[in-house]
Amino acid sequence: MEFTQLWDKLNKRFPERLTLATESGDKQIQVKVDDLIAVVDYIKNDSALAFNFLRLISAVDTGKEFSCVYHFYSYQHAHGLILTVSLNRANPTLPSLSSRYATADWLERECYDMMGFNFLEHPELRRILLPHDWDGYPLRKDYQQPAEYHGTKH
Amino acid sequence: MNDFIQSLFGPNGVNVWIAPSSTWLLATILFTGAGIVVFVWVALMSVIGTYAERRVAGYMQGRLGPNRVGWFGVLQPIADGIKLLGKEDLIPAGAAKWLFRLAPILVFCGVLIPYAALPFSPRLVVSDMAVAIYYILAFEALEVVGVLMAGWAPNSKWSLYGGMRLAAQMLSYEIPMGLALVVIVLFAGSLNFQQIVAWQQTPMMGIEDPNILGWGIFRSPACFVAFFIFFIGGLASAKRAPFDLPEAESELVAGYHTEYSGMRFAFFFMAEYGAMYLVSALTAILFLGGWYGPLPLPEGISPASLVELWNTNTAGQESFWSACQAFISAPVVLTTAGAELIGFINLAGKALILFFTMIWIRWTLPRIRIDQVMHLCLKVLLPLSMIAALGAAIQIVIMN
Amino acid sequence: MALNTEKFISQVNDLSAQGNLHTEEILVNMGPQHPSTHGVLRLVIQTDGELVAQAFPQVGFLHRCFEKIAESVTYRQVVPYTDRLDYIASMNNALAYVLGVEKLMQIEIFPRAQYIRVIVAELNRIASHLVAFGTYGLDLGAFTPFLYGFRERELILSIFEELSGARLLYHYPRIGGVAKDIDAKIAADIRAFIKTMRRTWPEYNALLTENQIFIKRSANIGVISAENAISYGLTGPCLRASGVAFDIRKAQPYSSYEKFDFNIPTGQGTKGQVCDCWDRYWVRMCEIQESLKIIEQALDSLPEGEIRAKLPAVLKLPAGNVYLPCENPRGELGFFIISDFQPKALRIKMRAPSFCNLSIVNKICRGVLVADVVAIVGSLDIVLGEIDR
Amino acid sequence: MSSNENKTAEELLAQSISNPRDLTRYLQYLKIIREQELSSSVLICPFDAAINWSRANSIWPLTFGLACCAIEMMAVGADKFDLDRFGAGAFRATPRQADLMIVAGTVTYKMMPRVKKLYEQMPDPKYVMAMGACTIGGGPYCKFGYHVVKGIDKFIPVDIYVPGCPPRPEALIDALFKLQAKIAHDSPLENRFGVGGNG
Repeated sequence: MEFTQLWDKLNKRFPERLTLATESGDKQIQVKVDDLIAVVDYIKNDSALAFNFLRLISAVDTGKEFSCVYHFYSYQHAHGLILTVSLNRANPTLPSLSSRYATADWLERECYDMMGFNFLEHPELRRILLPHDWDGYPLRKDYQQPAEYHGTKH
Repeated sequence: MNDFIQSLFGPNGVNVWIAPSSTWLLATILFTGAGIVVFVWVALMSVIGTYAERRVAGYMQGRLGPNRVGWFGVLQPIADGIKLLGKEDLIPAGAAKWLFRLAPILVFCGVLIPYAALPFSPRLVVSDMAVAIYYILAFEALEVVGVLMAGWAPNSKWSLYGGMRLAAQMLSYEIPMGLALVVIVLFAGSLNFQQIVAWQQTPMMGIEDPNILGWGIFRSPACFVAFFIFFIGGLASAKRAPFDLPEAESELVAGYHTEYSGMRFAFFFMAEYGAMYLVSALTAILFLGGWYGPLPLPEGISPASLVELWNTNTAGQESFWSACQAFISAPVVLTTAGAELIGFINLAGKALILFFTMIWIRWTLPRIRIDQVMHLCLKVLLPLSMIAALGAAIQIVIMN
Repeated sequence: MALNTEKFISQVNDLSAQGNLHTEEILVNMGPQHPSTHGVLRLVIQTDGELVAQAFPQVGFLHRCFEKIAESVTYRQVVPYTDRLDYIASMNNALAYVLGVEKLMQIEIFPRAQYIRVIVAELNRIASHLVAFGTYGLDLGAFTPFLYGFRERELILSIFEELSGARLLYHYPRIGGVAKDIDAKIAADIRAFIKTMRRTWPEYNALLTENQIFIKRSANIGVISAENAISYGLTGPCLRASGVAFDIRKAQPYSSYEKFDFNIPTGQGTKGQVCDCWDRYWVRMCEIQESLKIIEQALDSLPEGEIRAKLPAVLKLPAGNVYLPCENPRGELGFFIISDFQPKALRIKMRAPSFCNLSIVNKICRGVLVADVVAIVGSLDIVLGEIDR
Repeated sequence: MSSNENKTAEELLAQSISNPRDLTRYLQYLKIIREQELSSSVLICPFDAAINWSRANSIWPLTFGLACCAIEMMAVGADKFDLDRFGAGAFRATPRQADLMIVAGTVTYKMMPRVKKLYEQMPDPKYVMAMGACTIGGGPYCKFGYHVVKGIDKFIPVDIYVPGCPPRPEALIDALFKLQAKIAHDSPLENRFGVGGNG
């Protein structure tokens, strides 16, 4: 299914709550935080869309604001979709998709570990890559490297 | 005093060449000497074993084994041994100190003690017991106690797993292995190795001197099946190849000898190769005709004890030295020594061939799981060995 | 003989319930240093004797801050870092990154460079599957297949040495093409390798695939249903072994893969159920044959022409984002690149196939023996470099 | 081969460093030293020599692969560059039975306490080989790698540094020779009991 048909179908389902991102490259659909769950349920369970494969969750810090980008793909219809959710810098919280896609569990833990996003109702939101007593979220633009860790100078 | 020694060490003690009926002190000295000889033999087996294992593994894997340390890498096991001697004597903090020290000793004794009954050639045996097979199987269980101790003592989870696995494995391979021996004992009619090999020399199906055909395997289909059951049980008892679960390299880090280092680990190492030679020699004697092998034995003289041999051949010699020379050059002694040597070559040759197959099996087959070991031994080998024993009994009843 | 774990666990529970058999579950640390954890993976296993109740994989021991570095260095400097992610198939990682950047720049790549990239990527796939074959045999206790696998892999490494000068991390695919051309000698070496690989492939089968003990240790173990595989985001041989015939080289062809015909091996459950450990192993072995076919076709129809496009010294990508998935030996690997017309990327996020493949370990390791946990993790064929990034 | 007698001790010392496995040349070197009463610190008594020879020729490395260098370490153990030829092929899984810890790959802050604990679990005469640029000084991750330890000699003593990313198998084997030469000139008994050596 071409991106334009996808966009029309989604727009019909969610009138004027979705906006089309303008950058070049892959087409992204901007979604608000509170109707993220509704959109994801729709695109997962609708037979014509059937996005059953959550490919990637990436946490992005564009210097001004945070955004969380979801890549979906459907094995039956062989088409992809990209959703972006923008969050405020002070308290980036968004609902967790781990109940719908099992892979979201680890991917969201990594976003929390790297960028400090707080996913609601995530089964166990704790650091996955960095040691548990590491302070700060390294992928933020304003992150300073720690001087030393457990006594070992940098 | 005489009958006490004879009762202890065998019915026809008279032909035991190294236990002449003399004072108790002489017996102890001679037996410690024999013990040292056997210890040197087990150490030699572990030296040959490590060298053969690494060279054969290298050859089978398309690479060269150790070949730079000394001539063709022959000094490699010696270098390993000295290095292990020089390592730090390390006992983990949480370990049960005494059990930790005792375990390798027990494991090594569990392998060394059965060598007392194992003949190297017709008369070259430490003590020719009437109950040799029973003695060997009994003391092999001592090794298992040692490994369980080694598993529990260092208070590490991996060695605990190794010890538990060996307990499960020992329970499952002992019974079919024992039943496989029952088949041979039924035919040979005795537990003594001399009788068993003598049984394999008796004429069979009209052939007067069945050199190779007389071997245990070809005696009857029951023995043929018992051979394979016994060898598989032997592999499991020596913790080799598909059954090396107690020290599974890829699962349990190093199984029961995870926490052992230095000379204690060397004891486990020597015990493993000692057990390998013990099992292969045992299989060679019971099923492959022992010293009655491909090379024909020269007509040995009737069994006579060393002392009797000494008196007849050195009568009338003044000095002790000339008596020795006369004794050595006496024709009857030469033929006996010749028989010993050829017997030794036959037996050791067969045992080393089985030794090589164990190494060969190790570097080809993957490891099986612990419940599959129990399934194989209890649900497959056990009924098979029972049928073999039944078949043997029926065959004996029919034959006479 | 499938060990009936549910019945066994229930018996143990009601025995302990009656109070006469007090069993305690212990936490075993298959720690970061373990012969069969393929690198620095820590598996905390909650076991009841040999039976595993839970297995919690802990990663992050090799987190080398790739994404922070990718934001701090220019586009061209990132390529050597992509080599060090999945260090067993580094050609494929660099290819995935370079294709993403070229797609964002909308530049045309010469056909010869595309064909060379396909040859080199498939050769590296074979090398990676040989390592997977060897280490999986090592996990089940067979030492010799590991050496056989490395013997063939050395042939590939010598080819790569002539091409790129390095044995393991090549920095060979560059933005705009490849570093060096395939001359006659290298083409002859590749054909010789294809011949030896076809001759020794049955040897591997005789050694491991048809081995009864190997089949008993890997059939019906670690079965992953198709929905579980998709829900946990499994990709690559693990997904195809579950019966989902999805291969990015066919579904979303890149770098002229559409010009070659090859089929996608999927799990049929020949030795046990569909997508048990044996199937994952067998899918990888069949993929070696498929890759040989691709290399042969690519070598035969190698077009003439340039191998590298002329590009400005400082690359400034147009503002925008791109995600181009590629078929890595372990699964779908792609780089989500966001650029805003600067010499350095705003954000580069990498999809690591092993990261998602590993996340299913806790679900399928329940009620199996400790030896099977090792077999399951071995069959998933994970590389810690790309999990921890 | 010119006969060894007229060779000076230095030449023999150099040869024995480059080829410690050759027992004969090593003993000749000792004989010449004893005759010419060279400086006492160089004098190594025969017992030390025997222990050094056995330790040098039977180094059991610990299977401790972290990252890309681990794959090269595996390749060194495989067919083309067989490490077992020098007696160092028996990769032991437990630190208790290993003499040489080859740290092959990037050591991160999360992995650092484990590496230190493994080093402490190894029984004495233990040696550490820092394989690869990452272990020597952080390698390619030195500048921006916030989670990478810049060189393992910050927390464990290192005997041999093997540069390269990843170092070639030949470099690893050459490092093993250097380590063997280093062991060959240790004096364990003298350190332990103050006997032998400069007696």
